[in-house]
Amino acid sequence: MNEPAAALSVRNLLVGFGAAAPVVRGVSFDIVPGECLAIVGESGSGKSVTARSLLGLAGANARVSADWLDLGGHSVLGLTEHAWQARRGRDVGLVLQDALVSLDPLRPIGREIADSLRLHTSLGAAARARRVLELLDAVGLPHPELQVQKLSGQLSGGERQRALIAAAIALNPPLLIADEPTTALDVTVQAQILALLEQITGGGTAVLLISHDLAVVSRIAHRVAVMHDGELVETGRTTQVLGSPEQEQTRRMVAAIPADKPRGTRLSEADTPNTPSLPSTRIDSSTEKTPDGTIVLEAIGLSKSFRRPDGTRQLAVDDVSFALRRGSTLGIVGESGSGKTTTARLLLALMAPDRGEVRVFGQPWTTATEKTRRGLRAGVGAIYQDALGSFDPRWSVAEILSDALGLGRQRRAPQTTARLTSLLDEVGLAATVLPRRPLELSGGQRQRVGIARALAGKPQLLICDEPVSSLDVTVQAQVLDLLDDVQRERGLSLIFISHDLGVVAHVSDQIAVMRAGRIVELGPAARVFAEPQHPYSVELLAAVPRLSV
Amino acid sequence: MPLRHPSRTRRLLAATTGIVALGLLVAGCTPATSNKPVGEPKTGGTLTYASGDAEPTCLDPHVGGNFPQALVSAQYLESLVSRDSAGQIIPWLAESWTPSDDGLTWDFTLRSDVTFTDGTVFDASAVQANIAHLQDPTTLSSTGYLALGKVTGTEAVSPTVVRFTLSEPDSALLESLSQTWLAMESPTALKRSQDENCAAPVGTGPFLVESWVKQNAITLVRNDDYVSPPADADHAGPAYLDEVIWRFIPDSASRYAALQSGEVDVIDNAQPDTIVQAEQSDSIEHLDSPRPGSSNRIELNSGQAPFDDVRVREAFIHSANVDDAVSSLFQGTATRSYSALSSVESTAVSNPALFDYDPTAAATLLDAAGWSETDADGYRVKDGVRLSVEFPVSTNQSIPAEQSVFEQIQATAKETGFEVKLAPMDLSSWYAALASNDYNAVSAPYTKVGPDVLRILYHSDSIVPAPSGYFANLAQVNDPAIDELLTTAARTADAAERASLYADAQNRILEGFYILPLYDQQNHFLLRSDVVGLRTLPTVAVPTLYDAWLNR
Amino acid sequence: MSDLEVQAELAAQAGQPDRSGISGRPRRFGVAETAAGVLALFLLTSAVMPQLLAPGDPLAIDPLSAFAPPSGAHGFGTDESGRDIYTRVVHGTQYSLVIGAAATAIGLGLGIVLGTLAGMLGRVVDFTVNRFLEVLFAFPGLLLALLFILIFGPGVATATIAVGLSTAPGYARIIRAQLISVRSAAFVEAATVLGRTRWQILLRHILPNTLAPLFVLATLGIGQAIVWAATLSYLGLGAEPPTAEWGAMLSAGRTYITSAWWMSFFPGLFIVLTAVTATVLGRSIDRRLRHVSVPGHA
Amino acid sequence: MFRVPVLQLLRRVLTRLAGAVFVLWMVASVTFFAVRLIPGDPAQAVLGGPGSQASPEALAAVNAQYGFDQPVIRQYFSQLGRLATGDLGRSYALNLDVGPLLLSQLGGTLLLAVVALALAWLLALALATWSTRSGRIASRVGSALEIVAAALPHFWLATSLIVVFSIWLGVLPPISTGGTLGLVLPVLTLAIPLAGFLGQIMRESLLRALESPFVLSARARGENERGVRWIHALRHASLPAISLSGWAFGSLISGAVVVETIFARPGLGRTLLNAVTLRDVPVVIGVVMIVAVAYILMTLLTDAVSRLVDPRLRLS
Repeated sequence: MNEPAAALSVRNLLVGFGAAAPVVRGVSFDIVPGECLAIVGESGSGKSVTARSLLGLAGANARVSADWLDLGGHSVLGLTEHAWQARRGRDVGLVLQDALVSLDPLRPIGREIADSLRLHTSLGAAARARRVLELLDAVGLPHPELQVQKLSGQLSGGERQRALIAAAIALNPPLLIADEPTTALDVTVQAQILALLEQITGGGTAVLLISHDLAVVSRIAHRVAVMHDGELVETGRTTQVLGSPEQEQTRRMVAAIPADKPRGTRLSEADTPNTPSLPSTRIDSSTEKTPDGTIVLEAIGLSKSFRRPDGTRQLAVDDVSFALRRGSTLGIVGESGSGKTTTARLLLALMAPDRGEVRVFGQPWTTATEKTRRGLRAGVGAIYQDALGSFDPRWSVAEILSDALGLGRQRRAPQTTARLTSLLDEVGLAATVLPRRPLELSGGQRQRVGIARALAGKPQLLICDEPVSSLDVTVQAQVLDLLDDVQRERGLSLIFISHDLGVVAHVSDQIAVMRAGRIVELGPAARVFAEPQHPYSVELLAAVPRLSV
Repeated sequence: MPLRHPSRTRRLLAATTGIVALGLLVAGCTPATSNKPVGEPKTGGTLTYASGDAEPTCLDPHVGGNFPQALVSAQYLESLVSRDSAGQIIPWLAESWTPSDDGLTWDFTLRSDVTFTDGTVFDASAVQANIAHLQDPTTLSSTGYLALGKVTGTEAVSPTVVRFTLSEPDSALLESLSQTWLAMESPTALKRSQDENCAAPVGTGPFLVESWVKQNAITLVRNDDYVSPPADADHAGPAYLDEVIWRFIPDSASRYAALQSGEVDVIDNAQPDTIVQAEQSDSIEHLDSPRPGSSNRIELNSGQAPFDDVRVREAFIHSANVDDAVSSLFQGTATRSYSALSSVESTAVSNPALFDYDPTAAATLLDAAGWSETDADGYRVKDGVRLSVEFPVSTNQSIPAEQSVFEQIQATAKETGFEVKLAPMDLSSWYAALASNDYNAVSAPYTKVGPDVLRILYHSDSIVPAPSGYFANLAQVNDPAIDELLTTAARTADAAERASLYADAQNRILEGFYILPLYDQQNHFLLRSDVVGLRTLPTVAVPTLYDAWLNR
Repeated sequence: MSDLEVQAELAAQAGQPDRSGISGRPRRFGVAETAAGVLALFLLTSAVMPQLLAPGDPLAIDPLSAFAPPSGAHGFGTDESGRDIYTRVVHGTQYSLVIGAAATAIGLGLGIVLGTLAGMLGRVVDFTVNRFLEVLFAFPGLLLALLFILIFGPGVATATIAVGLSTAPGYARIIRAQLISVRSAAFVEAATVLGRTRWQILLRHILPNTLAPLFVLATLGIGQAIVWAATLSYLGLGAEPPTAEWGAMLSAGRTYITSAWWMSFFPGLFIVLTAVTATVLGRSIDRRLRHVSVPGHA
Repeated sequence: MFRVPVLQLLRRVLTRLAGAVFVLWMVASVTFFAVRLIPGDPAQAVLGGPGSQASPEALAAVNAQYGFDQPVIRQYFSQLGRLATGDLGRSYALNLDVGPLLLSQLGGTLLLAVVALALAWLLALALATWSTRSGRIASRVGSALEIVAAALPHFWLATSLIVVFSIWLGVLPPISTGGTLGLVLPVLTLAIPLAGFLGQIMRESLLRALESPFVLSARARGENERGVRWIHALRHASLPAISLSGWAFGSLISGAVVVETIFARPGLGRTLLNAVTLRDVPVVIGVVMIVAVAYILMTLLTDAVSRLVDPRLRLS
């Protein structure tokens, strides 16, 4: 594939830091104009380091070597910093994740976008201003003349990301590197940004897309390179790689995508090192689950508003009602600001609703005093997105769990250890984590400890607020499987809150779609996923990352 | 009240709490002139003087009356009489004076050619106005007021003759009048509000106050119409200097550094180590001018235990190694004193034999006095009470070297079994400690011209506190014989007889072991070598810049 | 912000995981930390067993060898009364450390009371305490100390209390902020969800997490307290000679600065070294408290 | 873009003003009642302290003149009334009206503080910039310099500077009496420790900013090192240091007490120390009030500068 016209050609790239072993090894690929190549890998796979090395931005203590590294037909190996500065922005553009921090928050976006023009052209101020407006228009930002003076903080996530792209393509560089360009965005916005990148590719620009999410890249990438542990394990046309993955890592990532997978299908492979005891026999037990119809949790006309800084009130949750039946899962899906987290806090009685009430096990919950509620709390567990933050940083896993078991913080008693070990066993963790603190655990391990803590009180009801959002896709798959397992084993009822309709659809019996504080659609998961009624549900569904193979 | 206002570096600020001094009589002096003039004096230039004392709150020395005021006001105010370096009273604004035979009236004949710098004529009525100003309670004069204690009235016999009427003979009158705190000011100016007068008093001196920027500097300019130098001045006519900048630099290290760098030309309150340095330097000269009045001495409170026993007082004096302390700390800049009076006073009686360092004798005396036991810490004990000496030290009045002397006395007296409890404190607390009689030893020097200072310090009347609680007889000497000698001396006009009365009184004081003399009240000036002709007035030992000129 | 808050902020930043993200390993003892450790050991020995390091008597005078420059016999020279400055500096450590520690304890104690009141007792108290702190902040440190000394008279005890008082508002604000951030931390909510009572949460989560960082803060604060107390001694409002307190020695030495620089140099050096040691150690302890061991990979 | 509705602005200004008045009122009250606790008779302080030989008549006259014979609460309100009209009363010891006296001292201290603050900023900025770009050793050296500088007591530093620059080298005057040259050592004395503090916080935030994604973005656009620093990083790095400047100003006033005394420089600090040792209550209250006002103004100023540098603050 070494076509002479390659916008970027890399052979045997090796990147290391200091004296440590190289973190990127033997990476080789080419991109031709008008092509989109996606490098996909999980956290720590070396994909971002690769991207930065291509711009000469791997850092002062980085060792970069390659057989060749050609940008637009010119070798850029061993360029001086000064020579790099002349090329960056002109020959190659970079789009980073989360424009809130990738655009200088103190400067108007117009200035940020104009910087490339100022650095690489002799355009006057007026000409630059004109070009900035053109660019903003080109990336689909409405009313450019109103936007140029705004700070990145004043824009929505999608607008910011468009502005960041505008800055990167200001000089029409032949190559655009986009490092996780859609990661922090809502799915609908994510879809729009991907469309924009696709459009840029269509214009003849070579795009190198870096992502952890196979489903995302499958939409626009012509070719996919899967990166694992610093090496490219599989490269090929998108359809081919995703349709019939040849390598273990690729297969695992493809399998982990929850969308379109029926409820109860395992997403992870049972033999992952962290889940030694998971019995695989439960995979096909989904049909045995029989909700008995008892309502364990009921929200009745919940409303909650907050004061804005300017004194007006914002309705965060607006007349929300639903009921959760024993043994079933209710998924609540919505984008940021839809009120789903406030709903979770109301359900946990961490705040009182302005109107309406929540009843748990048929008893008053939000209207009761905390003292009476405390008696019921053991029956209601919670799992949080930020597992780390939900643990006292001073406590070890043993302390956290024995506290949750109501055994106090003593760790030495043998029966305590036994109960802790069995609890850890249930969430697929070895007893070796007991003396460690949450800070020393991986993200997946933390969430497992979080689940163990929630299970410790033998709850009948679990409220999960974005439990997998900050996890890599394969880890997410493991955690989702785990939740599924414990629900089955214990006959739990679940409230599952997420921004990801794909995940929600995979785990839920019922789905509530929230928007601007209201539930716009509520129904059986299969039906909502198959034939959404509300236009917003339709839009959400369309944006769900699925493998388009 | 004590007049010392040395700058304690560590105290950084010498407070100016109301201070007093008075004095009378004639006494011998050592000459104090900076250096021999080289070549013809040059007119012109600005001299910068840096004082380590606190900035006065009022430039009129009638108000209050402390040493910092005297230092600066000697440049623009003049007295009726002065004193020469031999201790003789000499004419100044008064050409001559005659006491009556009974000593109750004094006629002063004034110079007729003198005008104040505001144009007011200096005459008998001007003198009257000044005396009235000093005696007016609303002036809040302390020093001048006390000095005029026996003056009951004045009378203008003629424009050039003024008569003082006294309630009883006052052998110290001329000495009192020679002090800067009783200098003559323009009666026109005195009629202004006190605030105005304090800001710029008007006198007859060689300079006049041009401006005073508080907390920064006083600017003095030459009085071109000046005609009235004292009889012992080096030249006649106006002063040589165009201008004098008078600054206040309380920090002694900064002050000396400023002199070294030439930022200032003259500094006062020079510390021993800088004097030693200066004496090895070609560019800086030293001028030593001990103050008149009392010597610097530790007073032992004979009014309460343990110093109510003369044997304990004597034992304490023999237990203190003062000589070594003074020589190491003052490095030869101060001479050990064995007298109650300053060495500039010709009537001073010195008795070194009484004050030798003799721990053996001290131990014997203590044994005899009943302090024969010793406790675990090595201190003497009697009836279960430790031999302790409460020694409040005013950090405003005792320079660091002096405080170190006390520390060394503390260390040597410990060997004999005295527990000296040094308590450094600020002026207010110090006065409070004295007023409440919470002391066994104290150092409180007193500046005044002439031996009449003895009456203030050792007459039993001075044990009676003023309304503020202060009393001057801190040794609490209560000896009718001494009272009699001092009262008689104050009324005795004959110089020889007076001197012998004071000598008797001093001997009784020294032999009663009421005081441990240390050295004269230190009053050292350092000046750039190109400052020529600077001298101190032999009255209260303040410098006069009248004869000074800049050889540059 | 106050200097304390700066210190706290810097300590917190220094304690965060390595920003480069490449080496998450907490550093071994660096040169600075080792030096600070040795100095701290020296200072602590000086404070507890001064005789071990300097067998002489810090108050023993020897007028005949006054003003001796540093030499073999007198490493740091002698003062105006011939006292050995090295001996005095070593013996003076206890004064400075005790004053520094006591002042910090007072400031911290007051800060804990005020901060806890503000952070725990609802809006009205919070508002009141906050206004009170604002008022205290309008008095710069030395001003507050001077006012206090004006009322209660100079001396070691009042100077110590004065320094403590003037640092209290800084501590109070840090404690309040820490309390509020801990109070709203996710793990506190998690404890509520587990059915823990307010008191259990306060005692087991909020207080330990608020107060643990104070140890570090106190270490940092001692350095500054020693400097402040020395300043007051220097102004003649604290310890008095011949006490071997460093500030008092320094101010006594300043008189002789032109002829005997060593008299003020060495006490000053020890003040600076102590403050630096406290800062370096405080940050180091903080880093170690946060980094128990290598954080794992997600 | 950042236009705030007029009413809202007015409300904010009024709130700030009310807060300022409250703080001043409390400062005055605290000081008033605190000085009541000072032992000793104020009338005697007026007459020159306990060492004076004031007569009972004079004491009575002073008591009546200054109102010391009035009930405390009445004195409190009359004091507040006078303060409200800007009358700071009359010094006991200096026999002067406090207002004009302090006003004449204010300029010197402000000049000192402002120049020192500016120099501290420059030093901190220079050190932070140098030590973050010149490698690991420079970074260590910079950090060590900052920690040591922050630990230097003013009085020791002042003395050392005098010894070196006035006594050994003889290039700078050891006293500060108005000339520009005389300002150098006092300003250095105040600026160096402060630069240590500012430098530490600036360096930390500079490092933070240099590692932030927006700097990476800027580099990816081809921005050079100078541009990265001056356009992006330093602006961010200066924000915490700006909000620290309010405190810094207060600490400079504290430092001025020492520095003005050592360098024989007229100013509020020296006046205050004098007043404290003389127990000159009106002057102490006056200085405290002026410093409080200055502190409040400084806080407002740092807020304003922060808003200028950080447009985000203008939005909320």
